[in-house]
Amino acid sequence: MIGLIAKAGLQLVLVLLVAPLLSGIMKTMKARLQTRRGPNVLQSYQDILKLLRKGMVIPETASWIFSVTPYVVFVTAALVGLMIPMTATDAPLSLFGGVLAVVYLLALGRFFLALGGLDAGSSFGGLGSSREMTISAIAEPAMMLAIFTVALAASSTNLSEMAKVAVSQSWKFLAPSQMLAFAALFIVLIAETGRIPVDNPATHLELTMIHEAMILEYSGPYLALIEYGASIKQLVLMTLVVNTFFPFGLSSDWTLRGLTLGLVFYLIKMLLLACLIVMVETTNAKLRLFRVPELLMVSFIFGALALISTFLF
Amino acid sequence: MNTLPVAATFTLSVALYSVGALVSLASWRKPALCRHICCGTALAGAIFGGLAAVFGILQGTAVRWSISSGIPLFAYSFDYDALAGFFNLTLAILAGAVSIYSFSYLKEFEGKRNIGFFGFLFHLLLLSLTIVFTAANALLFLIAWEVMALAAYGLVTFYHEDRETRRAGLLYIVMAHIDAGCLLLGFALLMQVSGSADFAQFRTAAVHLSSSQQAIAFVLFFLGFGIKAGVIPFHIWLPAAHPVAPSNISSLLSGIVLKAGIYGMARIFLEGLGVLPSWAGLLVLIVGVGSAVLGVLYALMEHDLKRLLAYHSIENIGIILIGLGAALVFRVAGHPQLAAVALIAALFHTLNHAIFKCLLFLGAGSVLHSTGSRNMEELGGLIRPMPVTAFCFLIGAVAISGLPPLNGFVSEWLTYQSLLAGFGVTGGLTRILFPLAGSMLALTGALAAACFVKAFAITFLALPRSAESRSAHEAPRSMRIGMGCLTGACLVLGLGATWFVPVFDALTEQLLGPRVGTNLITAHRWVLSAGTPHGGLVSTSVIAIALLLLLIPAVLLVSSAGRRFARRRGPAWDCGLPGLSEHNEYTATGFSKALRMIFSVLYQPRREIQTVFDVSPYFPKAIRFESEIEPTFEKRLYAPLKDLLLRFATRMRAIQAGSIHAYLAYIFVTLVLLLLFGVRP
Amino acid sequence: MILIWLLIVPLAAGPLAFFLRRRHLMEAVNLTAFAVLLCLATALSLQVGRSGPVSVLDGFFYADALSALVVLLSAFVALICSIYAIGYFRHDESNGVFQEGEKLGGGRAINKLREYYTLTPLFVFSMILVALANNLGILWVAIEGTTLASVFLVMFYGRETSLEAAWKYAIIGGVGLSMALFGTILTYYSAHQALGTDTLAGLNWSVLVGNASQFDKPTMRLAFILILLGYGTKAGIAPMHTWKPDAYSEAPIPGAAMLAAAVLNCAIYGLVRFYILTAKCLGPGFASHLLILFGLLSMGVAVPFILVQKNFRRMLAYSSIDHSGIMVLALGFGGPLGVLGMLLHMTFHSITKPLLFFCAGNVQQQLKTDLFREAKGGLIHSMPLTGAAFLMVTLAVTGAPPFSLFLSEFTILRAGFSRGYLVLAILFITFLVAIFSGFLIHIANLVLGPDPGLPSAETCRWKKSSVVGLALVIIVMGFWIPAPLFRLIQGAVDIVTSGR
Amino acid sequence: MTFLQDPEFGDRIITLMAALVLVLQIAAVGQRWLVSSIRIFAVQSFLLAAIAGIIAYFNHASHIYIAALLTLVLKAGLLPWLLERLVRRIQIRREIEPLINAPLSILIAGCLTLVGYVVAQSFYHPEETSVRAALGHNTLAVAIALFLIGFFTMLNRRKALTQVLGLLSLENGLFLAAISLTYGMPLVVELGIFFDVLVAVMILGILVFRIREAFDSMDVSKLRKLRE
Repeated sequence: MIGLIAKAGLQLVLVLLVAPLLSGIMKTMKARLQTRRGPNVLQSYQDILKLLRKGMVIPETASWIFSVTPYVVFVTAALVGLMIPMTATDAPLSLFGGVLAVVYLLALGRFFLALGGLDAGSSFGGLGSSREMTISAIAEPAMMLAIFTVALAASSTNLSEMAKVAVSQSWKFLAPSQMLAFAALFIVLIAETGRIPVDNPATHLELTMIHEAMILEYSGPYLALIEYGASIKQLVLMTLVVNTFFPFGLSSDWTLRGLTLGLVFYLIKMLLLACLIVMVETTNAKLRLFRVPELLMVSFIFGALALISTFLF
Repeated sequence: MNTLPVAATFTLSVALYSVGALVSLASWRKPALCRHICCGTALAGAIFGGLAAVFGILQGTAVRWSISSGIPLFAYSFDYDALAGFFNLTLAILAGAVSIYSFSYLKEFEGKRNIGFFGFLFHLLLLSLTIVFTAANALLFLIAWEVMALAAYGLVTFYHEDRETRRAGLLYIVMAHIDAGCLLLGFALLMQVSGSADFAQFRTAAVHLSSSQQAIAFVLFFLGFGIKAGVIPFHIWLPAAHPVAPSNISSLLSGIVLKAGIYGMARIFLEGLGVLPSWAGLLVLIVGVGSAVLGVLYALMEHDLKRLLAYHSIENIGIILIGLGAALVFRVAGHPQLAAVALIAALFHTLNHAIFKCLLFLGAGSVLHSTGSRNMEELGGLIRPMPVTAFCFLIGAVAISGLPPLNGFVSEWLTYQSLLAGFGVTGGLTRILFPLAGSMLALTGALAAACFVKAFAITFLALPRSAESRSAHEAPRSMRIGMGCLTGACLVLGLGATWFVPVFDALTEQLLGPRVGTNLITAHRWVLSAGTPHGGLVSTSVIAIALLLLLIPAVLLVSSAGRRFARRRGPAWDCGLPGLSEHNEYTATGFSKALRMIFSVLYQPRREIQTVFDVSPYFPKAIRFESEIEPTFEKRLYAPLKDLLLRFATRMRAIQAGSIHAYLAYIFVTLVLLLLFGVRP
Repeated sequence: MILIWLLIVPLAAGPLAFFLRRRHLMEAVNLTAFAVLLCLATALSLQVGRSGPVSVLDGFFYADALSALVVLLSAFVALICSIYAIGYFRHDESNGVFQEGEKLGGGRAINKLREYYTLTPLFVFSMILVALANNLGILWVAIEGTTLASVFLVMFYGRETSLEAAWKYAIIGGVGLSMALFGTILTYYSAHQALGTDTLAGLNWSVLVGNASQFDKPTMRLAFILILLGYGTKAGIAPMHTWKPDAYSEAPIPGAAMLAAAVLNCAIYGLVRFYILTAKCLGPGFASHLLILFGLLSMGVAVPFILVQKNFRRMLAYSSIDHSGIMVLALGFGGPLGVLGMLLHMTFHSITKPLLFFCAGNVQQQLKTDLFREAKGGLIHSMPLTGAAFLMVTLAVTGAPPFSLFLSEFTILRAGFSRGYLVLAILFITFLVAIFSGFLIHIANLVLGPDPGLPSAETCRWKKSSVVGLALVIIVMGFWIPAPLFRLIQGAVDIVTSGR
Repeated sequence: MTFLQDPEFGDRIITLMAALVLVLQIAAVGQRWLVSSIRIFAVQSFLLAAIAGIIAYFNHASHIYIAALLTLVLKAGLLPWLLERLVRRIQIRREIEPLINAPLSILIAGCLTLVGYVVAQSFYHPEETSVRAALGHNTLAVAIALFLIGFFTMLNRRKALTQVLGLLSLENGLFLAAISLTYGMPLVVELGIFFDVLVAVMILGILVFRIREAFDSMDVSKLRKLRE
C-alpha cells in the first residue's frame, strides 16, 4: 500500500512538471518553424503562476457547476496521468483502471467542461460545448477501434499488460495493424487535444475556436487550473500513443536505475512526437467544422483496417 | 441456509398491491385520504416485494408453489428463482422510489382528477409486473402480461382530454396486443411440443424442439418481446406513449415495464428454447446495436425533455440486447464462462438503466410539476430555484452517459469486456462484428454524453428563458426524497459494484451453468476483473478515492498562490453590446445543429423561415423559424402499411352494398359450388 | 317434468302479457317468467349433470348435457335482456322514438310494447324448444319459429330502414331454413335407408346417433353441406351473414342482444347435432375442412368492416359474425380440445355479448345517433358507468387476457396447433389482433376525450343494475368458473366427441 | 282396371307429373305477368298434391293422404286466392321486369336442372335400393332442380311479391323431395312444416303490404339505405 502511494506521488510530480514544459516546448518549436522567435520554453509555467495570482471574475448567471468544473478537469487529467505507464511498464494505478477507464475519465472531464461553458450563459460557451461534444462523439468510435486493436494483441484492456506484451515482442510495431492503429490514434490525438487541423488553440476567433470558447469566461486561478488540466491531458494522450506503439525503454521495475533510463527514453520519445505534431500543425490550415467529421471518418477507416489486419495477417 | 420466508413475503406484497388497488378505488371520493392510502400501500408492497427478492437471491435455490383454479391448464403457479428475484428487486426499488415521489406529486390531482382510479391502475400495474416476473405457468404469464399492458394503457391515457394522448395510448395498446399475439403463438407452439403449460416442462421439452420449430418460436418470441422492449423497428409507440403519461408513471414505464421484454427474452431464450443457433444471437446483437445508435441519434434531436428520455430508453435497451446477444453467441460457441460475463453485463445494465432512467424521469416530472412545460426551449436557469432536483438530474445524466465512478460506467465496462473477449473466441463474421459493435457502443456513449450535456445545461443552467421557468419553485419534500433515494442507489451501485456482482452467481448458474461472480472480483475485494486470467481491471471505488485525494493538490495550488485572491461576480463577456439577456444563450436546437448537419443523411432535416416585414425584407418585424427532422420509421414503414390496410378495408366494404339480390346471389353461388365440388368424395 | 315446465312457462307468459295491456304488469310478467325459467334451467343442468340425459313423452323432448347448456345460456340471456328492456323501453317511450313508426302505419307506442312483451316469450319458447326437441324435424320447426318471432322484433320501430332490414332478414332467413329443411329431409332419407322405420322415432336424434355409421355416405355428405349452409345462415357465417348488420342495427337493443347471444347458440347447436351424425358417418375429415373454411372466411369478412366502420351498432353485428366464425372454426379443428374451446367460447360469448349491446344501447339513447362521426366523444364524463363498462366489455369481447374469452380462444389455438395447422393458427391470431385494434380504436375515441357537456344520463335504475350486474359476472368468470357449469361443459364435450 | 294396382303404372304417372311440375317451373321463370305466375304456382301445387295422393294410394301410407289434402287445400286453394286478393288491392297488373332478361334466365334454369341431375346422379345407385322405394326415385333430381330454380327466381325478381312466390316454389321442391324420397316425414313434422310455411307467407304478406305503404312501390331493389 505504501509503495503504491510512493509510486503514485512520484509519477504525479513527474506529470505536473513535464506537462507545462511539453506545451511550452511545442509553442516555441512552432514559432521557430514559422521563423519567429516565439516565447521561451518556461513561458507556460510563468503563465500559470501569473494566473494564480490574478483576481477572478465569475459570471452572475453561473451556478456552482462553473466553479466545480476546473477542479474536475484538473483532477480527472491528473488521475489518468497516474494510470498510464510513463517510465515503467506498470503504472501506479494501472491495477484500478484500464484504457476504458482512461477514455471515460477524460470524457467525464470533457462533460463538466462543456457544462461549465454553457453555465456562463453567453453564446460562446454554448458554441464551444456543442462543437466539442460533437467532435469528441465522432472521434470516440475511431479511438475505440484503435484501442481494441492494441488490446486484442494483449487480450486485455489493462495498460500495464499491454505495455508488458508490447515490450516482450520487439519490433511488433512494424506489423501493419499497429501502424494503422497508430495513424488512427494520431488523428484522434490531434482532435482530442485541439491541435490545428481540428481546432486552433491560439485564437479567440468565434469561427474557429472550440476548446477556447468553453473556457472564455474563466479567469484567475480557475483558468490556471483548466490550462494546467488541458496540458496534462495533452501529455497523457501523447504518452498513451507513445507507450502503446513504441514501448522500448520502459523499465520493467521501479528501481532508480531503471527509472532514470526510462525517463530519458520517455522524454526523447515525447520530443519526437511533439515535433511530429508541430510539423502537422504548421503544414496544415484549420479545417472547416463540417470537414472535421470526414477527417475522423478517415481515422475510423484506419481503425477498422487495423482491426481487420490483425485478423488477416 | 434456513429457508427464508420468500413465499410469505411475496404473497404479502401481492396481497398489499391488490388490497391497495381495491381500497384506493373504493375511497375515490375523498382525494386526500385516497392519495395517502394509494402511496402508502404501494410503498409497503414495494418494501415487502424487495424483501422477498432479497430473500430469494440469498436463498439461492428456486422456490415453487401453486394454487389451482377451476379452469383447465391454468394454475396460479409461481417459480421464484434467481432471475425472478433479480427483476423483482429492480421493480421493488423503483416502486418504492416512485410511491414516495407520488405522495406529493398526486397532490395536484386532488381537485381535478380521480386519484382512486389512478391508484387502482398504479397498483394493478405493480401487481401484474410482480406476477409477470414470477409466473411459472404460460397462461398466467400471458394474462399478467396483458393486464400489465392494459394498466399501462389506462395510465398513459390518464390525461385523455387531448387528442395526442389518446392517439399515443391507442398506438401503445395496439402494439402491445400485437406482441401479446406473437407471444400467444410462441407459447402455443411450446405447449404443443411440451404438452403442458408450465415453464419447467418447457425447459425439459426444449431438446425435442426441431430446428425449424425452434427458429419459428425464436422469431415469434423475439418479435413479441422486442415490441414490448421497444427495439428499433418496433419502437414508434415508445416516444409517443411515455411522455404523455403522468411523470411518476412514465418513469415506471421506462424503468421497469420495458424490462418485462428483457425478462421474457432472458427467460425464454436461455431456458425455454434450448441452445439457440448462432444466427439468433447475432440477430439480437445487430438489433441491439441498431437500437442503441438510432435511439441516441433520435434522442439528440428532441427538445421535449420526456421524449428525449424515452428515446434514450431505446438506446439503453439496445445496449442490454448487445450484452444478451453476446451471451447467446458465446453459449452456442461453447464458452459458458464468457456467456455468463455477457449476461451479467446485460442484466446489471438492466438494473442500472431502470434506476437512472427512473431518476431522470422523476427529475423531468418535478421540472414539469413546477414550470408546467416540458419544452427545453422554454426552460433554463432552474438550478437556482431547484438545486436538489438539478443535482439529482446531474447524477442521473452522468450515470446514463456511462461516466465513472457511477453505475452506468460499470455495466458498460462489462459489456465492452465481453465484446472484446468475443474477438478471440468466435469464428468467421463474428470476429469482426464484436469489435465493430464495441466501437458503435462507444459512439452511443459519446452521443449520450452530448445529449445529456444539452438536456442538463439547457434546462438547468444559465438564464431562465420563459416566465414559467422564472417563477419555478423547488419540488415538494417527498418528490425530493424519492429522487434522493435513486441518486443514492446510483452511487451505491456504482462504487459498490464489486459487492453487488456476486448477486448474479445463482442466476448465471441456473441459466448458463458456471458461477462466474467470484472470479469477477479479484483477490482484494475492491477491483472488478473481466473474468479472463489477466484481463481488464477496473475499480470504481479506488477511482473515486483517487479523485478526492487528487483534489488536495488542486486546492493547494489554487489557495497557496500568495495573498487571498479577489473573487467578484461580474457580467459575462457581451462583446460590448449592452445587457446580456437569455436570448443570447445557446438553444437546444442550436446545440444539436452540428450533429444534425453531420447525420443529415439519417435526419433529412427540413427548415422553414418566414419573415414578416412591412417596408423592406432587410428590416423584418417578426421571424418565424421552424425546423423538424423526418420521422423516417413512421413515414416510410408504418404510414404506408396503415394506408394500405385501410384502403383494402374500404374497398372490401362493397360486398355489403345493400342490394338483397346481391346477398342472395352470394348464397346461391356458394350453394352451387358446394354442390358441384363438395359432393365429389 | 322439468322439460314440460321449461316449455310451458314462456308459452304462457306471451298471451298473458297480451291480455294484461298495462306496461307495469307486462314488465312484471315478463321478468318473473324469465326468472322462473332461469331457475328451471339451472335445476335441469344440475339434474343432467348428476344423472345423465332426461327425456319425457317417450323421447319427444330430450335433454342431454349439450342441450341443457344451451337452455341455461338462453334463459340467462333472456333474463338479463328483460331486466334491461324495462329501462330501455321506458326511455324510448319518454323520448317519442315510436312516432316515426306510427306515421308509416305502425301501431301506437303502447301497442308496440304489447307486441314486444307477447312476442319475446314466444321467441324464448322456440329457443328452448330448439334445445329440447329430440326430433330433428321439430328442431327445424323451432328454429323457423325463432325466425318468425324475431322478424317482428326487427320490424319493431316501423321506420323505413327497419322494414328493409326485416324484409332482408325474412327472405334470407327463409332461404337458409329451406336449405336446412332439405338437409333434414336428406338425413331422414339416409337414415331411412338404414333403419327402415318410418314411425315418428325415425327422426329422433337419440335413435339416429346410435347407428349413424350405417347411414348412406353420399347422401349424408350432401345433407351436411345443406345443413351447414342452412343453419350457417341463421348463425350468420359468411357468405350468408349479410342480413346480420341490418337486423342488429334496426332491432331494439334487448331484441338484438337476444338475437346475437341466444339465437346464435341455437343455430350452432343445430349445426353441432348434425356434425355429430356426419362425423360418425363419414369420419371427421370431410366436415372439418368445410367448417375451417367457413370459420376463417367469416372472421376474414368481419375484419375490414370493423376497421372502417361508421356505425357502432353495425360494428356489434360484425363482432358477432366474427364470434360465430370462431365457434365454427373451433368445431372445424375438432378433437376434445377444439370442441372444449367451442363450448367454452359459446358460454363466455353468451355472457359477454349482451353487455356490449346494453352499453351501445345506452350510448345510442344518450347521443340519439349510432354514427361515430356524430358522436363527439368524451362520454366518460356524462355517463361514467356505461363508458367504463363499454371499454371493459370491448376488451372482454375481443379476447383480451384478463377476461374469460381469452381462455377459450387459447384453447382453440392449442387445438389448431395440435392438428398441426400452424399457418391457420397464425391467420386466426392476426384476425383477432386486427379486430381488437379496430374495435378498441373506435370505442376509445367514443368514450374518452374532452367533456362535450352532455347531461348526465345514468338515471334509470334498471339499466344501471343490468350493466353493473353483468360486468361483475364477466370479471369473475375471468378467474373462476363454477364447478357444476364446468362439469356440464365437460359432459357436452363428451357428447360431441364420442356422440353417445 | 288392373293397372290401378300395378306399381309400374304409378311410377310412370309420378315421373310424368314431376316432369310437368318442372316444365311449369321453368315457364314461371320466363313469365311476365304477375297473376299468371300465381296461377302457375297453384297448378304446380295441385300436381304435387296429386303425386302425394298416388304415392299414398300405392303404398297404403295413410298419413300421406293428409299431407296431400293439406297441400291441395292450402297451397292450391287458399294461398293463390290470398295472393290474388293482395294483388287486386295493390292494383298492379303488369309487373315483372326481371334483373336478367327472359331468354337468358330460362337458359340458366336449364343449366340448373342439369346441375340437379349431376348432383342426384352422383349419389343415387339404382341397383341397390329395394323395389319398394323405387316408386319415386328419379324425382330427387327434379326436386333439386325445382329447389335451385326457385332460388334463382327469388334472385332474379325485383318485386317483393314475386320473391315470396319464388320462396313458395322453393318449398314445393322440398315437399316433392320429402314425399318422393321418404314417403313423407313423420306426420307431426309435416304439420309443423305446413304451419311454418303458412305463418311465413302471412308475415311476408304483411311485410309486402307495409313496404307498399312506406315506399309506395314493391320494388325491392330500392331497399338500399342500409349499407356497409
